[in-house]
Amino acid sequence: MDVLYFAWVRERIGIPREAVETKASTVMDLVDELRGREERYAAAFADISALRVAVDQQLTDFDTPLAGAREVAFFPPMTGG
Amino acid sequence: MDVLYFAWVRERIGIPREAVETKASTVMDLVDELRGREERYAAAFADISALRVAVDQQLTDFDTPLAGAREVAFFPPMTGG
Amino acid sequence: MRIVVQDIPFDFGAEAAAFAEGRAESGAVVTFTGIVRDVDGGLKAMEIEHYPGMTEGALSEIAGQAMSRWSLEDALVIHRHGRLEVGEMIMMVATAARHRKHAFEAAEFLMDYLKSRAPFWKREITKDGAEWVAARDEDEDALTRW
Amino acid sequence: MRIVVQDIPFDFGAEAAAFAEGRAESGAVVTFTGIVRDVDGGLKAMEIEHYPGMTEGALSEIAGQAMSRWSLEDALVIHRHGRLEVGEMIMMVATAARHRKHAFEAAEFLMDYLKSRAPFWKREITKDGAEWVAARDEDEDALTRW
Repeated sequence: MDVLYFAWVRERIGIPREAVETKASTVMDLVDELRGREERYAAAFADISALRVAVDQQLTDFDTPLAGAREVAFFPPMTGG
Repeated sequence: MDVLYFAWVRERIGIPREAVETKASTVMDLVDELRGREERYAAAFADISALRVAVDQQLTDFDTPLAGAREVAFFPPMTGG
Repeated sequence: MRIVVQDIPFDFGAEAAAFAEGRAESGAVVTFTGIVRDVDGGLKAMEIEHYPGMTEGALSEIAGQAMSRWSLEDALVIHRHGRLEVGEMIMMVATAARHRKHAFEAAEFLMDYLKSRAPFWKREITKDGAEWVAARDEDEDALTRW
Repeated sequence: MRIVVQDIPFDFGAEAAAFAEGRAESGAVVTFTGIVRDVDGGLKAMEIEHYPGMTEGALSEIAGQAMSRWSLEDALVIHRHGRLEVGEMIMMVATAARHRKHAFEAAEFLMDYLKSRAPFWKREITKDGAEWVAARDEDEDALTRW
């Protein structure tokens, strides 16, 4: 599964994307896995109320199941326009 | 005093403007004077709820005094834009 | 603030671009353009009569109100009169403000007031003749919002 | 309906004119343009990051919703990414509808959703460094109107 990071999430983790081998069943499970990896992930995911998530390029919630998902992206609230 | 007519008021009365000698003290008094002139004026001013009036190029009401006024205009509700 | 009343066409793209150019203090520019619409396929043209002198004054007063009420950086009103063909632009307004909500509201205010308080009268020319457009109650009602 | 996401500048005047050209079925065209605003005189530039692929999809979905909800004749969204200087145009939307109220509402809807639901992130570059722009509560709150 491809995991993508944008804006300050990308900066905090240090990479824009990576391939992740995971059996996480929901976005939240994936977040918990990533948090356990290294301090930079724990820092990026410290407060998920400050984060948004898209699964296969659709904005969604953290309790979304990951079955069949190819791409998960984490980023702060959008500020376009 | 110059009296101006626009849109269907102009068409009904048949002229765009005319000089009127009057001692009318309000717009409504002027309307009553004009109504008494000829049928075409009576027709144009039959229903003043369908008319608007401007005194010296300021939109106003029919009970406005005419003291000092140089120009009075009668027309239907506006439809610009 | 700029008010233009003319019988010749105006260049919407050029006017919009010039209005928005270099607005580093504003952030938000809204334009509205009104076009002669072929209501039921029967419209040949539109004729617009106005009240020279009062028209410019009324538009300036309306635009001035919008400027102060929404602290606009600038406002533009262009309105044509005379004969217009189907598809031609009748008028445009533009507003420049710091925040988009203000630019939108000010533009809507300008349109609502212009419709019911500026001395223009439209006549539709169809194959059956010419008819003055009646004012719509909803246009008068729109003013109550402000 | 047209969605454009690009790093190069766009020609607002030409886009607005082309969008409004010959809209004999619409009558009402509204445009909104967002410009890099020099908030306190200290901004050097703006950098906009986006999520290629998702951006186009999200904008298409938002514009499609506006099209059907207000029976628009057409809608346009252009949004830049990359580095923008003060005074440059960040984005524009345009809507064409039969009545002005619909054109205004649809443009405001597009802006409100684009702000909070399309994957763009702005970073302000000042002499003191770079800082990500925080989402404003009022932008999220604006969605409740729809």
